[in-house]
Amino acid sequence: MATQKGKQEGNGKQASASLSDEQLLDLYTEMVNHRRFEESAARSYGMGRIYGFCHLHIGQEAIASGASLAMADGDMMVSAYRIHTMAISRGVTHQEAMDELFGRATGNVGGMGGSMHLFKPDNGFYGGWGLVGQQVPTATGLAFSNKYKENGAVVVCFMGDGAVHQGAIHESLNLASIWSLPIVYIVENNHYGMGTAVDRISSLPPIHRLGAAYDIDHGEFDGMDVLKTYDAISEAFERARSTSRPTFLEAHCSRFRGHSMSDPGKYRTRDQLAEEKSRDPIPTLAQTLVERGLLDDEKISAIDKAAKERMKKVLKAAEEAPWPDASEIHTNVFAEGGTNG
Amino acid sequence: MATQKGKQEGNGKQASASLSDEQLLDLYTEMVNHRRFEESAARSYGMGRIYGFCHLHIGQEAIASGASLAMADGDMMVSAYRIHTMAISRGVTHQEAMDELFGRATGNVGGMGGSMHLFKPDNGFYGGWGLVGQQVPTATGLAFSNKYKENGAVVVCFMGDGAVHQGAIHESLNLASIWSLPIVYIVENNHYGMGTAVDRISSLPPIHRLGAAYDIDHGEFDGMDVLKTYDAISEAFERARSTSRPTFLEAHCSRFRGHSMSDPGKYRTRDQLAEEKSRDPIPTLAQTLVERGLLDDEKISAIDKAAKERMKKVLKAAEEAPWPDASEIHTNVFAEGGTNG
Amino acid sequence: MAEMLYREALNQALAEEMERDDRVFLMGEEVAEYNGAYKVSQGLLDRFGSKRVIDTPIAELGFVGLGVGAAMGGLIPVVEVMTFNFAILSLDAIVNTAAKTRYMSNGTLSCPMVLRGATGAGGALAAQHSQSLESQYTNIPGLKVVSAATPADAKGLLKSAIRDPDPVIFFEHESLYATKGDVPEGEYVIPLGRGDVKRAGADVTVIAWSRQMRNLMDGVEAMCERTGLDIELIDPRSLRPIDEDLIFESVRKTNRVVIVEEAWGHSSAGAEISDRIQRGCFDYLDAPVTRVSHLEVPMPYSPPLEALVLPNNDRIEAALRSVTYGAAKGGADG
Amino acid sequence: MAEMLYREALNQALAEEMERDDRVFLMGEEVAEYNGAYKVSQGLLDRFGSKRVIDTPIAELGFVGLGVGAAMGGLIPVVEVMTFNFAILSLDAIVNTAAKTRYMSNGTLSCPMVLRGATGAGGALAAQHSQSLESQYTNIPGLKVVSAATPADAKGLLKSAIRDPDPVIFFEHESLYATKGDVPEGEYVIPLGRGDVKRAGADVTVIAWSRQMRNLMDGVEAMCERTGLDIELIDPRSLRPIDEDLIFESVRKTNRVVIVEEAWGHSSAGAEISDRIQRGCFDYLDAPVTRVSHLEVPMPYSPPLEALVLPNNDRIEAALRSVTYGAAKGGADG
Ligand SMILES: Cc1ncc(C[n+]2csc(CCOP(=O)(O)OP(=O)(O)O)c2C)c(N)n1
Ligand SMILES: Cc1ncc(C[n+]2csc(CCOP(=O)(O)OP(=O)(O)O)c2C)c(N)n1
Ligand SMILES: [Mg+2]
Ligand SMILES: [Mg+2]
Repeated sequence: MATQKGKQEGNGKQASASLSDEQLLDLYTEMVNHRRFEESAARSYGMGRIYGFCHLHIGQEAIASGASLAMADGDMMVSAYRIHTMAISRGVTHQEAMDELFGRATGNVGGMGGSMHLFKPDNGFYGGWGLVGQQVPTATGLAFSNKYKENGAVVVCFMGDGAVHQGAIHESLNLASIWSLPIVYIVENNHYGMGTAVDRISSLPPIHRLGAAYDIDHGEFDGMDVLKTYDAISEAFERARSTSRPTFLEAHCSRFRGHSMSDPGKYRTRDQLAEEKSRDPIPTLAQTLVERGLLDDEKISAIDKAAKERMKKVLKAAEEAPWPDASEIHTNVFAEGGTNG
Repeated sequence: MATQKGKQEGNGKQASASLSDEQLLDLYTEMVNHRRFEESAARSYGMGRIYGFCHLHIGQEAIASGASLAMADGDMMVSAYRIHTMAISRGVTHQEAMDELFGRATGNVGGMGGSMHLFKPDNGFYGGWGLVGQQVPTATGLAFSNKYKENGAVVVCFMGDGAVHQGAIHESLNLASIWSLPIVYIVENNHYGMGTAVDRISSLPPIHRLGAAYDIDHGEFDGMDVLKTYDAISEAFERARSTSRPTFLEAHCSRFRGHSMSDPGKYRTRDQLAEEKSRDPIPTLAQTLVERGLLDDEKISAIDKAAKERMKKVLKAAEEAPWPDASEIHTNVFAEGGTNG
Repeated sequence: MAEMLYREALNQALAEEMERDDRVFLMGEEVAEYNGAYKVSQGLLDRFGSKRVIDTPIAELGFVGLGVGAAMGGLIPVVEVMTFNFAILSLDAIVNTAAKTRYMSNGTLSCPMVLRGATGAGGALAAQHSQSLESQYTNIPGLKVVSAATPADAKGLLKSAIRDPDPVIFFEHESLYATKGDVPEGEYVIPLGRGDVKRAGADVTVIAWSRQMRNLMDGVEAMCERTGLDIELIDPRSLRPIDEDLIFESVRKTNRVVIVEEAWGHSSAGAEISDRIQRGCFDYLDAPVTRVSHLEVPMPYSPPLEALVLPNNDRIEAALRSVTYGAAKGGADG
Repeated sequence: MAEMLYREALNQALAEEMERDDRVFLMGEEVAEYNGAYKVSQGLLDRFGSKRVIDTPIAELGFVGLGVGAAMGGLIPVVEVMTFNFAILSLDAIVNTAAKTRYMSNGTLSCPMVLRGATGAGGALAAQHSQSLESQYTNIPGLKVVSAATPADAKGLLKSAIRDPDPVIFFEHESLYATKGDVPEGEYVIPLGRGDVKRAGADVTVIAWSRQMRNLMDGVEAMCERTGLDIELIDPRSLRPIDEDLIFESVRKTNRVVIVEEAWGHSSAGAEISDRIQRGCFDYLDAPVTRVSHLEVPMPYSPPLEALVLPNNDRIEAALRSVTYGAAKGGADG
């Protein structure tokens, strides 16, 4: 990156250039698994096996995988409620994730959290929060704790284009800037907050320019391209690690499904959706890997087939998984147990 | 002003150039009265006649007077808690204001509000609010109501340099911009929020540039010069009236006293304070009016003497004013009366 | 009378009041083009136009605060919060501003607005989306707090709330929007502060509101059967002001009370009602006032756990047995 | 034992805990260079440096939320809100995040933090600066809520709050900072959830906390004299969890209770205590639980009105006469 506190223009280095063939193939496989996981969740939701709200990341998988790959041990990821893929990229197994969505005792958090509240702090995944914007001060505090402990860890914090207008974001950006906190904020700009197109409720576009107001480096990237995603986030991580300065990035992306399972999505035309789908991150990466001779049609279908089979097993096991015991209701309200009324 | 949505650079017209001699003298007299009122309040506070918190506007009188002069019938002013001068500029009498500070039944709001909560909506003064930043969404809503009613009225909303970092400001600026509300936001940048110098807690400076993030015209002016204040605010009012666009202005100013009566003010050196006082808005205007032949030493002391005498009477009457009746406790909780428990 | 859904009754109240008074407008997330997250505002954008039906950014403090200011400016805002879990972000505008406007200004300003939206548990929505936070408002003088259990009440109370000269907090229930009931046509206005006997009975008073009252209404005959008790169902409908007279009259008749509340019971509206009854009916109570509330835990996601955490028939009937000292039939503790 | 001010006792607790554990830090408006708006943090910046004593912008949601995240990250934040009137802006971070962190994460995350600051009426501060908003927190499972009446309690409770593995909301009183009392030196820790008998008595139990308890302690002998009653003063000290056992024991002895609360009584911690007593001590009560609270109005500025709005001796003694059915001396209604 050329100038501090200006626009992040790319630092010349492309982190993705040094990814090994194996890493690239793993990335591809992970994204395919993400897609199949989300599709399985959608079907299970339709069959009444998943409850409540369920927000899919279909179309945005590159962001989960690219960000996770940029993380080192000890780094932390925080997001809102559209998090299955992120949790899985951070090491929650497909089984643990699906069991959680099914509300089972064997789920990632024992059936207590569900789709919106996955956590795996041991692997740097810090949730999983349901109020729009709420995760941003929290993530800023995690960055504060890392700086306080001088452990070199970096936090990446996601928020939606709809979330950017919450006051909590303004307060957090100012705090991160004045205290030079090692954090990378990423706006997943999928152009909609539920049914509301971002340009109907925002005076900001381009959103990333908001960083400038707080003297924070900012930039944008194509969130439908996992390598560009990885490059941009790696650069920001590098800045956080070397200078402890925050970065505010905007990822241009699309969600191919409704906001949640109950959204008929009438606010987009068929054509618009088709156009968005033409930039699907999975074929985009496949294309690159085919060009590099790492993938061919056969391997592509083998990966896909394996993913489908994996999800079949996962769903079967999830259905058979036990419900949480009623006694769990009273644990984890407090450390010492009991509800302490 | 040259460009929409850019920096307010002055529109070439200086509204102050067309002020009549009488208006200029009135302005001067008003500011002297403000000063004497605040000094009287300080003394009365010291004598235990005024209670609770009491925030003086000494040093910042030009902002109250300049803004009020820019207002037309139906326009509205909203501020925080440092409001004696503003309320008085909007037609609250010195007696009503002082009686209110004394907690008397004859006070501006019958002794219910005190120093921080003065109101005179009939003359466009809408308070008078104690939580830092809270008046900003409220004022934005008043602007919304004016636009809805198409009454052509403009709202001027003040906030402190400390208030700017509240989330409510971010949310309000975005709303005012997307809905094109006729409102003029003015940050009274007196460099301190209580004992905290603004540059210790802000990544923003210059503050007014925050407007740019929201596609809002912005600018700054010398809030120690009432004519420049009037010019800048008039220009913003004109924009609001002709285009219904908001403006975000920063007034550079100084408060010569502590944050409130209990602040010893140790965060400023004597020299620094002396330097600030050298830009006192009252002598600054006097100087201009002397140059224009409207004032001389004699007139200056006559105005001052009259102000002092007025305050003496005001204080005496305030002391003799009746306390509110206990029955007042239960009125105005609801329109229909009663506390409706 | 026409049979309609709770959400349709709310829609009708909104439409009628917007028709009646130009100053009334509706604002909130997804209320306009999307027709409302819960479809309460279905068709209103088409009917009243974008000046009066307004989509907001996700910025609860900003747009609720803007509503407060608009009310002071002479309009009558109906501000929809998608759920009251989110309204917590806007409490400064409500508690510190709206509730105090008339008082602090000595009556020179007022704040005639309605803050409305969904409360309660919508079904496996987990800890952050299932709360009943009514007591954040019932604690505050200057606010009126309303909660409707049926489509008819929803209509009659919302119309009153909109016409009220002061801020009214209007709780709808996420799980009631699709419930049905008969609703009077046209001008049907229920005064705020007036409760309702949803079933007359002689043996025990059960006080509940919102979804918990609806559940009771739907199951009360079977519950009377199972317990052998003639249950009187009292719906206060307003949680502030509370219709003490109606409640006391019932308790003085039955001498036994169970309060069923979807919220956590600690420092809640239910606690307030209990406190008032033990004082107002001290000599009439044959058993202590007994309460059934949300268990004192955040809401777990897993549906079988949620069913145990919410008030349910098992817990309500145990309470009925307890206040009747075992006179009620059934149950291991009976 | 050393005699010191309430604010000094708090300061000592902070200093000792910061000394004891490097993870403890203090953050808030004016806590560092200004030494605290109420001087609770006097000298701490000098002693512990700017890494651990941190001035924040005026951005309650941001810095309280940052504290919540820092706690999840392994630190022990003590976050000062200048007054709890302002903390209302940060409730999302506390109610929706901190209180639910351990539960939603199935115990993999925790949030060991203290949110502390001034509550109550500080003297003619008017409607927005005089509130006692404790019930916004006592309603919420996952939070512990503490309120100290004396310097010793302030020290012992704050030390416990800082060591507690979960979020604790710690209410100091704006009018108590300059009050005096004996405070044990060094390690003095009062377990959360444990109440205290501030005066033993036989005739009537008066339950109060924070400044209202302090006022009672200061005036109780005279009040006993005036009323002819031997008053027992019970200070729960924690409002959640409440020390039911201690309260019930006292009520079972005196058979009469008055709850004195500076907050509005509607849906308050006082209502909760009343509800529990009427159930837990049903057969022991000779009179209904009676309450004295903030009148149900916003606080007026004018001092003579404020004195009437807050609980005062007149209203407390009227309540004492009422629970003793006139056995108490004095008063027109006696
Ligand atoms: C504070 C708050 N307000 C409203 C909601 C309801 N809600 C949930 S998601 C959402 C849209 C968010 O859009 P965006 O931030 O763009 O994220 P995306 O869903 O596109 O990933 C809304 C309004 C909420 N959960 N929290
Ligand atoms: C929400 C909130 N937080 C904190 C306070 C306490 N407080 C009152 S005034 C003030 C400083 C405000 O500074 P600034 O905005 O610069 O205004 P000034 O006093 O300089 O006019 C603070 C922190 C408050 N009243 N409200
Ligand atoms: Mg979006
Ligand atoms: Mg300032």
